[in-house]
Amino acid sequence: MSHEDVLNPKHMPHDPEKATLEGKNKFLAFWFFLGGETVLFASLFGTYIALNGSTAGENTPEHLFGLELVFLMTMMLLTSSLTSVYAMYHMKNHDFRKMQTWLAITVLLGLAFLGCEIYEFLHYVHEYEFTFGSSAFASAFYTLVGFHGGHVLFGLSWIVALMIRNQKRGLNLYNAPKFYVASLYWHFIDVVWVFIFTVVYLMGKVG
Amino acid sequence: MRGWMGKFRTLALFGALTLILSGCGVDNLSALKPKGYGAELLLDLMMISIAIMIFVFVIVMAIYAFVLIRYRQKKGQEHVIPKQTEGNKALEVIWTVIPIILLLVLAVPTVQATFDLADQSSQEDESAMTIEVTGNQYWWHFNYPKEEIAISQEMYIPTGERVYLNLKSSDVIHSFWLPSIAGKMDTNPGENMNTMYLEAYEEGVYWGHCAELCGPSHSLMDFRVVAVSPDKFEQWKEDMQNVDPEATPETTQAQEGQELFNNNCMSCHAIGGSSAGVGPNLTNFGNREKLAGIMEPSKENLVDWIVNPDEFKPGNNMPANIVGEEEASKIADYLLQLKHSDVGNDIPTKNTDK
Amino acid sequence: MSNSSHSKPTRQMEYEKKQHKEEMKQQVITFVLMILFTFVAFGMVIMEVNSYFVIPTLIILALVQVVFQLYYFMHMKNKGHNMPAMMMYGGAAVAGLTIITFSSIIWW
Amino acid sequence: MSTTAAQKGGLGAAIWDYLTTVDHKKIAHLYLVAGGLFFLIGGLEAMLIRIQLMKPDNNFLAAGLYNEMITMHGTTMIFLAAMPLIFALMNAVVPLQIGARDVAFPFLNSLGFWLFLFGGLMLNVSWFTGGAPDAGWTNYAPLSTTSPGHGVDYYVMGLQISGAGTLIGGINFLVTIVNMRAPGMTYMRMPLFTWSTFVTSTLILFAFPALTVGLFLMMFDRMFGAAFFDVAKGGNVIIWEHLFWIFGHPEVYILILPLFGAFSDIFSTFSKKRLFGYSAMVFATVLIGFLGFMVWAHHMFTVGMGPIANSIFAVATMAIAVPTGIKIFNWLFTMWGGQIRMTSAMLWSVAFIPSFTIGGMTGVMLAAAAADFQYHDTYFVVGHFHYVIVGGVVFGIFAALHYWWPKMFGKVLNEKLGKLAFWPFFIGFHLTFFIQHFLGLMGMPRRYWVFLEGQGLEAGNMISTIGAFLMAIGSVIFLINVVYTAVKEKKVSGDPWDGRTLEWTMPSPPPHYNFVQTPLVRGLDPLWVEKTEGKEGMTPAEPLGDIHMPNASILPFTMSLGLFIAGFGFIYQTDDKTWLVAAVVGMAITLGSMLIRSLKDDLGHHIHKEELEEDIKKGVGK
Ligand code: HEA
Ligand code: HEA
Ligand code: HEC
Ligand code: CUA
Ligand SMILES: [Cu+2]
Repeated sequence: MSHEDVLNPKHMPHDPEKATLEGKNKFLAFWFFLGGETVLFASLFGTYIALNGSTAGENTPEHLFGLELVFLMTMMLLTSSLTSVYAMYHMKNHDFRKMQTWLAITVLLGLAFLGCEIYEFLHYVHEYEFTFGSSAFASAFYTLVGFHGGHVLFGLSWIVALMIRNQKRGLNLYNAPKFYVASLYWHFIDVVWVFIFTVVYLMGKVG
Repeated sequence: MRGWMGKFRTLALFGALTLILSGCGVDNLSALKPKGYGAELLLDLMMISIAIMIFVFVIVMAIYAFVLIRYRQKKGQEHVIPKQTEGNKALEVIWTVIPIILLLVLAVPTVQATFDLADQSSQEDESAMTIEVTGNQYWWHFNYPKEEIAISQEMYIPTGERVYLNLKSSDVIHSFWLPSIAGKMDTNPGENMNTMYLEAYEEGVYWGHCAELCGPSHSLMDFRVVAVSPDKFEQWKEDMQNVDPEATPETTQAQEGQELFNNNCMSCHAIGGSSAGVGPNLTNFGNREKLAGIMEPSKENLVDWIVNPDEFKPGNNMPANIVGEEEASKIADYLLQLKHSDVGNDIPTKNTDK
Repeated sequence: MSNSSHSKPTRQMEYEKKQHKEEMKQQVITFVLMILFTFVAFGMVIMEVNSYFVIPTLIILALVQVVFQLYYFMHMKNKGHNMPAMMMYGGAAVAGLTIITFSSIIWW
Repeated sequence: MSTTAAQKGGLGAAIWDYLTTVDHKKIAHLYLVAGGLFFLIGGLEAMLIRIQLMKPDNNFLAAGLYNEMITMHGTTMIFLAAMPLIFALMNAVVPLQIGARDVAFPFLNSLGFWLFLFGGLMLNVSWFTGGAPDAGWTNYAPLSTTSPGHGVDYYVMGLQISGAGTLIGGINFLVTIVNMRAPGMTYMRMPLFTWSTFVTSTLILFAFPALTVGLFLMMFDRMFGAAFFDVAKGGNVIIWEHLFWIFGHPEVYILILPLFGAFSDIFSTFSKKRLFGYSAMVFATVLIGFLGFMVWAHHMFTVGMGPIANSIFAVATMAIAVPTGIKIFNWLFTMWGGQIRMTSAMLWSVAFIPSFTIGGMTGVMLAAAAADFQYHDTYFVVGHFHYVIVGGVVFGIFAALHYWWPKMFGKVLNEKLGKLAFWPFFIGFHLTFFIQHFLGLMGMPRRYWVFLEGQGLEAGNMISTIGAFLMAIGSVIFLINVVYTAVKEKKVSGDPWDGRTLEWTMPSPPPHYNFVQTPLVRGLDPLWVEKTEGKEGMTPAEPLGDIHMPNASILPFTMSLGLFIAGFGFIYQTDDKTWLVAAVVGMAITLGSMLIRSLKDDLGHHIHKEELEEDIKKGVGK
């Protein structure tokens, strides 16, 4: 396939993200990467679970966590997952504008989520003096949730960069895989969050 | 369990193996010369596994040698093209199944021995003795909680009895290894306490090592376990419980030394009592087999140690130059006459297994 | 690389669009279910249901949500996802092993 | 085009060419040179260790320095020597074996290399900045978290950076093997080396993240005040051990599996027979990889996990002997009935069988959990793993280098010198490490700076040291051979060994686009299939046409350089916060490079048919 075909396809194929060999490679590589990420987060979760009770007489999960904000955050992230599905839906229908719009909504939800998380951390630090080094539990908590937050931040920057870069030229076979893969990443972040709110917050509250 | 292992040992191969291997190493240190229950059990297990391994190795080598001799390309065969065999189901099944069987043969005693050594069923018994072992950079502390005895570097146990050890560490991970009596077990910092037991068959002074990298002087963190008959052990207990830390030594040198010691060293060290300090408890120091676990307990060495311990054990936690050479000499006189119990001094290996 | 789509009839396009729509409908249903599960999960914790019951239920709810995400949102149910599925299962197996050991037998 | 530019522009251009190359064959050269250098450094460290242990109470190295020496020896050998050398082989061979023009992600391939190199440099810089890491290659907490100075910080940052490179490399090979195979190259026709690369890459993918997390926790504890391993604050030091070994055990199979693959190819080629039990071999490889994830706690039998966990892990560990045994026997029966040619490559491979079998068997002995109470942390373990690593991995690397050297450089390594290097190394190897098993059982723990007099350990250690010197002699002769071959030997054809697989269908070294036309694969050992039908080369699967090639780029280098700089910032900010500037600048370089990469379209370039026809006239593609 020539460059011209890739950048200005005469017709978009059914699965633009997998129409080129590069696209197929990216698609597969990204899934593999997610397989590795699974182990990464599992190690963090394992550490967290192991250190769950190790509060060294400091703040315990029951004492710290409030569920209202977490619930809100969960809703935002879940919804952003749906909006990014919409974006991909429009990509498959080759409707670039709508795709961008839905991505923009996704980004906004992600930003709101991140804002809440930062607020939450600051709250713990200021109200409870619950800092990174307070106890092994504190370290594990901030590391696990913070790693997820870092992923959110990275995902957002990535999507925004893609949106801006391709604003003018629209969808083509070169960037379709990039968009697709970024959305996979976003879903994966959501998957991790499902476990975080279950294991960290809900189970932390149950004790 | 010992029954069928005993039968195993009657096998000629076993006998031969044990003979060859027990030629290796020094008495009371080598894992190949067991003097206690654990070590013996483990040697039996090793023998089973070595026998299996030799069996496998012989087969592999037989095929190997045959193939290499028989199928080397000979002159003039450069263009011969051998038959391209794909495989052979029957053979492949054989070399899958036989190893599985061999491994099962090994797995059963392995699991048995693993559980056997972790057996703590009698630890709570009235008569059972538990010793708290603490690993420190780079010395060992032994605390007898029920008996209220504290001693460092040299542990006393009665022969023929199971003595339980509760192991932990005050700093980094160490590992308590007593090859000729039992295996080893790590000492972990924090709440992770480990348990093992010792059961020595005969009297002796057994050599132990720290087996987990714990800093520059890891290799100098040796200890001794003195096993004595139960009667003598009772005697030792009594001696140790009646230590008078304030007892006045005979010579004036030593008396001055005592004074100096009390002023300079007692913040870390103790004599008598039942608590662990920052440094080793020096009760019965004069009867120690080794100084700091590794050196000849001569006066010269002791003085040098007191002045500059780092020279002997790099990175250890005793400060240098607390006292000068002269004072150290007096302290040394004091310490060397601290003979609170001569139990065990009649054991032939004591002070001869350099 | 061949590209059959170059001369794709519009009928085909229509058909695909319809398919996409169908799929999108499934996605929305999935989403609603996920929201529902989340409500249930939070509800149980807030109402302080017995923890022997809650914890396994929470975990099951989380797992189902993850399956939804993977299979519907991330299209693992579609064809051409054999390798991804293999890798995710591989990752999940290692992950599960890690977590199980960290939280059970190996810990004191 | 990069190669032609290099030929014109002299040294500067050649260096620039290598800095920017994305060609898998050149990246293989880079890995080979870097890995080789680190092997020499690691070997030198081993020699110093052995000199220190030559006699009792020796004071050749100071106590602290000795610990740095073993730590750096282990870390260097595993992460910076063995792994890159394996990556060198995989890069040089795998795309050729599956009929691909390059790997799936040439850019990432180059990134992987530079990350590894900068990570490795970082680690070794520590020698000059006040002390190398000294807590053993396993870096157990809290010895590591409380280790004074910055040594352990270097360990953390260096491995983190090079680990990222390895992970990238792993994913790259996975995708390459899944997506880039030539027509007809089904999974069950892939050469064993490719298969084992595939399995190894999977292991990398699932094992390295655990190390990544472990290193992060260690980094947070040491540099940012976290309390994961601080028992006073409720931390638990055993977490590190688990994370390390969840990674560490698969890691040892990451090391050995590719060489199992190489041995399979070599035995088959030099016996002139197809591999005996091909599908069983594939199955065994996968099974070893799979089981490799369930046994990590066999390194922790003495930690105090209790008899149940110990028994489970003991039995699981023993199970690995079965697939490994299948391999050993299949190799023996590959040779059975064949026409064995004892080339240097074959010599190393043949020597591998008994050596590795001994190592594997002592492994099974170690797996007997209770008995490990005696073996653990003694020289018995040192004996075990050098038997598998040197007798398996190092022998394998030597064998594979002799085998593929002509493919990589166009010349066959001198056979006489090859054998001359082999014998001292082989004899020295057994002298060094066999006796160590006994030393361990006689009461010598590992990582002992000195052993004392009167413990019966003098003779054994002396023998061991002598053996190590023989190994050094062998290594030096190999180096001489490399130079000698480069200077004196003649170019050879594309197929010097009467090979069976695709890499032997093209000239040595291959043109940078590899295959003029993608070959059509018609069976296992595709070249052999064609040969038995009397054909010269492969039937092409496509008409002659333009070839799409990736563009060279300096960005992988700058990204890695940025992380290297940032690493120092992170390490030294604990002393002085102004060092954070370095962290920021470094991260800016890295992220900036990433941004450029994502904003700038890189669609590669085409090699035109005319150029190819030109090349064919010159003899390419036969
Ligand atoms: C290439 C690297 C490599 C390989 C392949 C292996 C292979 C094996 N290893 Fe090893 N191992 C290491 C590298 C490796 N190891 C390292 C580096 C360490 C130390 C780390 C450290 O602490 O620093 C270590 C430590 C180590 C330990 C921990 C010891 C301790 O610290 O106390 C154990 C315990 O179970 C073990 C077991 C095994 C087993 C069972 C195998 C098996 O895979 C072997 C299987 C092979 C065979 C068995 C031979 C062929 C088989 C047959 C001929 C069939 C018939 C055989 C039988 C029926 C027995 N290894
Ligand atoms: C790939 C892995 C690998 C390899 C190949 C080796 C190779 C060797 N190893 Fe090592 N080793 C480890 C991995 C490896 N090792 C690990 C993981 C540890 C554990 C560390 C720890 O406890 O944390 C260890 C520990 C270890 C110890 C135990 C230290 C201790 O516990 O106190 C010893 C002791 O004998 C040793 C010796 C050797 C020797 C003699 C070689 C020889 O085979 C080396 C042969 C190579 C050479 C001799 C190089 C030849 C070249 C020159 C000498 C010329 C130099 C010139 C220039 C630099 C220009 N190694
Ligand atoms: C800050 C604490 C500290 C002080 C003060 C101190 N020591 Fe020590 N001492 C130690 C430690 C720790 C060790 C163990 C060293 C080792 O083996 O690693 C030790 C070991 C010893 C030993 C060897 C013990 C043995 O079991 O064999 C002797 C003897 C000794 N000290 C004597 C002295 C004398 C005499 C003084 C005073 C002049 C003194 N110490 C002051 C901490 C201290
Ligand atoms: Cu204590 Cu080594
Ligand atoms: Cu292992």
